[in-house]
Amino acid sequence: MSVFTWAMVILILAYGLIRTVSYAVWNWKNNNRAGSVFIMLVCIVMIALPAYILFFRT
Amino acid sequence: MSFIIRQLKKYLFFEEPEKRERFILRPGARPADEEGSGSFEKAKEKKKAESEKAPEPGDEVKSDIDANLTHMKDVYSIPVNSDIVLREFDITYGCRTVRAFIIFFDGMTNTEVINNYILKPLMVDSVMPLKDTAENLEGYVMRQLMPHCQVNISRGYKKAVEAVNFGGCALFVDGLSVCFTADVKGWDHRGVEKPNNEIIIKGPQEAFNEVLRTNCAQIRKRLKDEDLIVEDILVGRVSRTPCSILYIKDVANEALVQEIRRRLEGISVDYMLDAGELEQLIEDSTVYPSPQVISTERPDYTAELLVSGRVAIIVDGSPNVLVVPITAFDLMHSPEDNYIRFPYVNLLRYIRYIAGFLALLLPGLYVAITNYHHEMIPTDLLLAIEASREKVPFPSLVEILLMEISFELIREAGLRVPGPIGPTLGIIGALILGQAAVAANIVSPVLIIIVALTGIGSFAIPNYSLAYSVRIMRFGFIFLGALAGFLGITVGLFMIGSWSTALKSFGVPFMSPFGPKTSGRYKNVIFRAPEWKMEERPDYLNPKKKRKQAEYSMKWKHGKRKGEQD
Amino acid sequence: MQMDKRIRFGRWEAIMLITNLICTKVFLYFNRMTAEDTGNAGWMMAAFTSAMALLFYFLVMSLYGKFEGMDILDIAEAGGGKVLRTITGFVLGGALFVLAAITMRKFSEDIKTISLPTSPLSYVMGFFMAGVIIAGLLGVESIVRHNAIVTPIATAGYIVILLGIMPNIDVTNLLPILGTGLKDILMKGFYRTSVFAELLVLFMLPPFLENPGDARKVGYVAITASSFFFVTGSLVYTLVFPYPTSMEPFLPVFNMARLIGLGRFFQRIESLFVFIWVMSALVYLSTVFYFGVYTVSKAAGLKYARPMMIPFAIILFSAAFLPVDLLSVIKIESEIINTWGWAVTFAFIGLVMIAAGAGKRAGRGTKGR
Amino acid sequence: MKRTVVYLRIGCCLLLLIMSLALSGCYDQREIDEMAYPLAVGLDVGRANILRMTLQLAAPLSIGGGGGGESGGGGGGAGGKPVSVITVDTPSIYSGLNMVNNVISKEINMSHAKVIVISRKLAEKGISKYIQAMMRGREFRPDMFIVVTDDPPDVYLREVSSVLESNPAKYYELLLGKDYSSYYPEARIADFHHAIERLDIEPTAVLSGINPKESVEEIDMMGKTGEHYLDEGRYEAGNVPAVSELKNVAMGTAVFRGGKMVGTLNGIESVCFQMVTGRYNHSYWTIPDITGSGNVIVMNVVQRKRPKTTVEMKDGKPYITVRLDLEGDYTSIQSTLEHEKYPEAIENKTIEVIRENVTTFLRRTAEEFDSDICGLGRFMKGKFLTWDEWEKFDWPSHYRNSEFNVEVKFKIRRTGLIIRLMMPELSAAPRVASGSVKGGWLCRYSHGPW
Repeated sequence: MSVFTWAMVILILAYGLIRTVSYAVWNWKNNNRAGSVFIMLVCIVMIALPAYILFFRT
Repeated sequence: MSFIIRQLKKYLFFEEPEKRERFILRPGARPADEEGSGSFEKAKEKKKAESEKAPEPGDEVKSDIDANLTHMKDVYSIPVNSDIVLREFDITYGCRTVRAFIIFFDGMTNTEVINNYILKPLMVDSVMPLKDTAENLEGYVMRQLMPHCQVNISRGYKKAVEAVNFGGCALFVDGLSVCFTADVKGWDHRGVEKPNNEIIIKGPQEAFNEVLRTNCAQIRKRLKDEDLIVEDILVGRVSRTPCSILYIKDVANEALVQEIRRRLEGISVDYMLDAGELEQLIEDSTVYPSPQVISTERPDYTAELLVSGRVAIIVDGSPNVLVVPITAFDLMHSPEDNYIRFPYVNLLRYIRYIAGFLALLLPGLYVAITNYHHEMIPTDLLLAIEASREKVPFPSLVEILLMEISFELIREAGLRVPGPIGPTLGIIGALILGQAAVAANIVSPVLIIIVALTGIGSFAIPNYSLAYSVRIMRFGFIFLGALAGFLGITVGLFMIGSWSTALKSFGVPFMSPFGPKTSGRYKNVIFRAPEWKMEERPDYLNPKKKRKQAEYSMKWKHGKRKGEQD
Repeated sequence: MQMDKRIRFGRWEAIMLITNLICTKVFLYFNRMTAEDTGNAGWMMAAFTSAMALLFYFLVMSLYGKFEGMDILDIAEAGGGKVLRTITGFVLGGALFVLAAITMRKFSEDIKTISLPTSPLSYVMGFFMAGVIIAGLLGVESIVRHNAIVTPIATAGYIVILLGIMPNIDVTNLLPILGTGLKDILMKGFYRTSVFAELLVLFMLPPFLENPGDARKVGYVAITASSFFFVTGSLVYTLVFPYPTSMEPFLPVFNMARLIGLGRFFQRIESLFVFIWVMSALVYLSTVFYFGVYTVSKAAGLKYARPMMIPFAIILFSAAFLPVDLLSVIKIESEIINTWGWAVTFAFIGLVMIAAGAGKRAGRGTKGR
Repeated sequence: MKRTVVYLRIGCCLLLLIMSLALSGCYDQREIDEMAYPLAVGLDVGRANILRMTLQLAAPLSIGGGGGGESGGGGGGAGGKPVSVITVDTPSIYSGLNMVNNVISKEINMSHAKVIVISRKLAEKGISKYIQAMMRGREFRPDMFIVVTDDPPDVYLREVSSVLESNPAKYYELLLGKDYSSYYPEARIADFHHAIERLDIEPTAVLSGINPKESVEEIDMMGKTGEHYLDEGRYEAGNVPAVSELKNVAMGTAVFRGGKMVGTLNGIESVCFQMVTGRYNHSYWTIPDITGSGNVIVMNVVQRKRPKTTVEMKDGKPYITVRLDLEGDYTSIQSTLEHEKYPEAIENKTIEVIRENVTTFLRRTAEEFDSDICGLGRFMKGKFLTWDEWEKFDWPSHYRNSEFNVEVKFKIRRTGLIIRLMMPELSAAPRVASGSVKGGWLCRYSHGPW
């Protein structure tokens, strides 16, 4: 993959991550603890899955 | 810098979307906030209250004429302002003489009228003995001394200034804390002419002009109906441009009228000069390429749309009238569709849709097919294209962009060149440039055909703004076609389709009546049913009256003849 | 949930939505699958499967009566409280997600095979993803209306293929009449009820319907319409491709379209059908994806589903890459999704409804109110 | 306001996506003029390698009419040859394409190949693996024609130089896809592929070849057997008595069993073959005169309905009944005898001729080729309920024992432009004495009584 593609991947992932985490924070503030935790889990999967595909799969 | 950070924050971090009431036109809906009484009654009361409202403190007309004089001089920067006329004179009232002055703009008013019907009675006739020596000067001036049909009394300066600004004349009389405004508009304007841009062959040949009331009258003389309401709203904080909302009281959905009223009242700009500006200020999505408002210069078409339950907005000073709400398919209709017979209309509509398709997709499809789907081209044509492209140095994407851009160039330049040179330039541009480009092996001949077809297609689209949007989207499809062939074009279509289906024009889904489905899809959308079959108004407009024809509109075909009965 | 509360759509839109969801697989693999299962009696299997689906749907719907106008999550909550609601939501959302990921992978592989052979898969999938994200962000209204527009067009295109292929049919291809045997038709036909797995979107629809009572009717009409596509699809396919070779084509309908040749000019038009396929695929993907995210977010008690679109889209994109090659995708598709899909769509939802009914009778219903 | 922000966000995403896609490159994007389009593929047994592949590439400048360049030189382009032929020895088709790309500058795209020409030698060795490879490839069209030649395909493809069409592709499509001659079948690669795998039908291909005759003398040397006419359908491609600029002739059918060629049918047998399969359109049949003079009656025979075929198993032998339903028009009656008056006699004669031909043809497929090219097994399938039973029955092993019964229905419908004498009582024409063989019909035309 070219540098540009890498940059795109990282950019998209970072954007998704920041936005989603901020949504989780918003939920936490609005007394939806369970929902917030769920969103954090989604965030972890969101980072882990591409990472697995890109780096760890043979 | 802080702005950038704020914007960045908006994009990066989630914030709760603000609660906005989205307007959705529902069947038989009354505005949500006014249960019980209709919005029309409400508007009536509001207007009444407004006209009787006392002026704001500080704005009242003083009873001292000198104070008024200084105020008006102040407002109009007299004597710097040169076209304002302030004429002082005396009124003889009974046995006393009262000072007075009138103020008006030269050039905007009809001086004949001022001389004969305002100044003359006040200065000359007032001397005559009175039949009725009422003490009430105000009533005397109003009722006897101003033989002019449109005189209003206002108690505040603001209204007087507004009137003077809009071609009126204000009369201040000493001792009266009111001023009289007379409508003596008399500026030069264009008469009612033939439509310039929406040309049809059969049907009325009158167009709107720039005068608000003439335009209203043009519609009113077609719809002889006392239920046709013309509601005035001033838009623009400074310009106070008069706009009229036109609708038929017992047809148009009240919620719709209310929404338009709300949007017009909710505009906060200084100057609003033309319908084109207003269109951009009230439409639902500004980014979406195609227009969500019909802007027409034909009174007959406006009347037709009003009858179907839509609402028109006339802006003073603009020869175009906005009609809302519309759907995507209305943009492909031409005013002429109502005047020619049903088989021809269907042929024309069919051709128009083909034209739209060509204008939108043809270059994109050409790029897609020649770059990705070679197997689709018949072998003979394929070899011909290959032969013609053999000496062309550019990839077909560059080739087509080159031609498209030069086509747009010719179009735009042809518009700018004065009068008779325009068409000549077009022909020169098209023929010479195309011919020479082919001869010089810059483009292939097949491509000239493609671009020409596309151009013709875009001119066959009846709505001028839609043609623009198609031209913009065409470039997108060219790129998508070059990116991934049919896949790219389909994804592009899907995105535009998603956007269109999400869009609403004044509460009416833009893609109705197909998505969402409503009735009457085969009556006047893509095809047109015969005139006698147009029994119902469009369902998606949710009008108050569904039917606009009797079930048997051609009564003569059914009942018996008179002679037979007798 | 957010402003969706005000969003309503009619019966026609719902029918088109469900029909497109179920029938997209006709374009993909359904015909080949029936040929693999029952030889040249695929059309019988399709008919049997549709009948079974109708029966199952009838059974599930007979439990639904008490909960008219509620979606399955609310039903679960009424019966089994928050826990059941969350479990149901995650099971359904997960199922929809698997469907979306596999179909996405499959469609991208198809497009790669038929028109973009040297492009990397991610490039092709990027286009699908772009459409899905935009439709997801624009919301359910746009998706549903788009369905109502695209499905009739896709149907018309499909019928054009069927008519265009008419000169190539050979009636004797239907013989021997029972294909690989009655047992196959019945047994495999039962498992293949899973092709109606997308019906579970229907159980999320009732709150959106203008008339909540329509949900039942929507299901029946959609199943019947789909069975028409399934039966005609596999019938015509069998008539054109004789049995042993009918198992070969990777894309049955595409291969059929390739054979269309009416005169010297009207041939080689299969690329045109890429339009129809990609269009209905995009609509399918965006619908399944949207409802997957919607279900999961609703189950997790989130107020807005829209901010979850981008993270879930990224997950979907990566999940579609999880199968290593095309063969494993096909394997997952035929051995898991199309064999056990019925368990989620009919059995699981039936169980939830039974539980909810029992819970309601036990008195929870009044408390919930 | 907020709405616009949403749209802007979408717009940004879109822009980024499109930019990323654009920058990552358009992988499959190929300009038309970067491609070379073979119109025909020839396959032969290789000498240096397994397969000898010949590609007949279209030369667009001479077919498509040279580049619209008055200024560019070259111009017109009518002079050049429309095709260019390349032959390589290669292990397989696709590796062959790779090798060809070493020779020519443009990338090969097979999507416009119209015909695949296979040498008889290769066909006899078996071609199912090549057919299968082509069916798997995306670029090869399933409606390519399949042709077998006696001559090596490289020679054959070099000889193809159509005179009537500038474009060889059109020539192939019109020649091989036509429906006005029945002396060779329409053989498409998709059907061929299906037939290889099916139990109830065997594949066939068009038989074609180079007709090397340069002058009429060479026809003279073919010799003739006395005064009697020879049926025009008895020839096979390559030995047709014709001289023309076009050297390649299509006539006859190549018969396969499985993927291997087992024999050939000549023109008249091909006609019978198509009659039995129901794909027969029309052709002229030459029927000997009923009086036995050397004259002939030429009949334009048309298939009225698809044939009805039944298969019965008796004592382990398939009894196959084929009912042909034909009709025809008189095209010429050479004899001065007023044969029009006896349509029944002529009909019976025609039936006899057709029946004999068809029966001989069917016997030949069963006994000589042991190959059910007519797909008669399809009518046996219905007797079984499931596929397993049908497979166990093993139709191909039974076919060679088949007994054939051909029933022909034939009716003369029309008489061409001359209708006189159809009804004896209405005609007052003087009888012309029989026996004047020479110019008999001529005098009817020129010195007729009307």
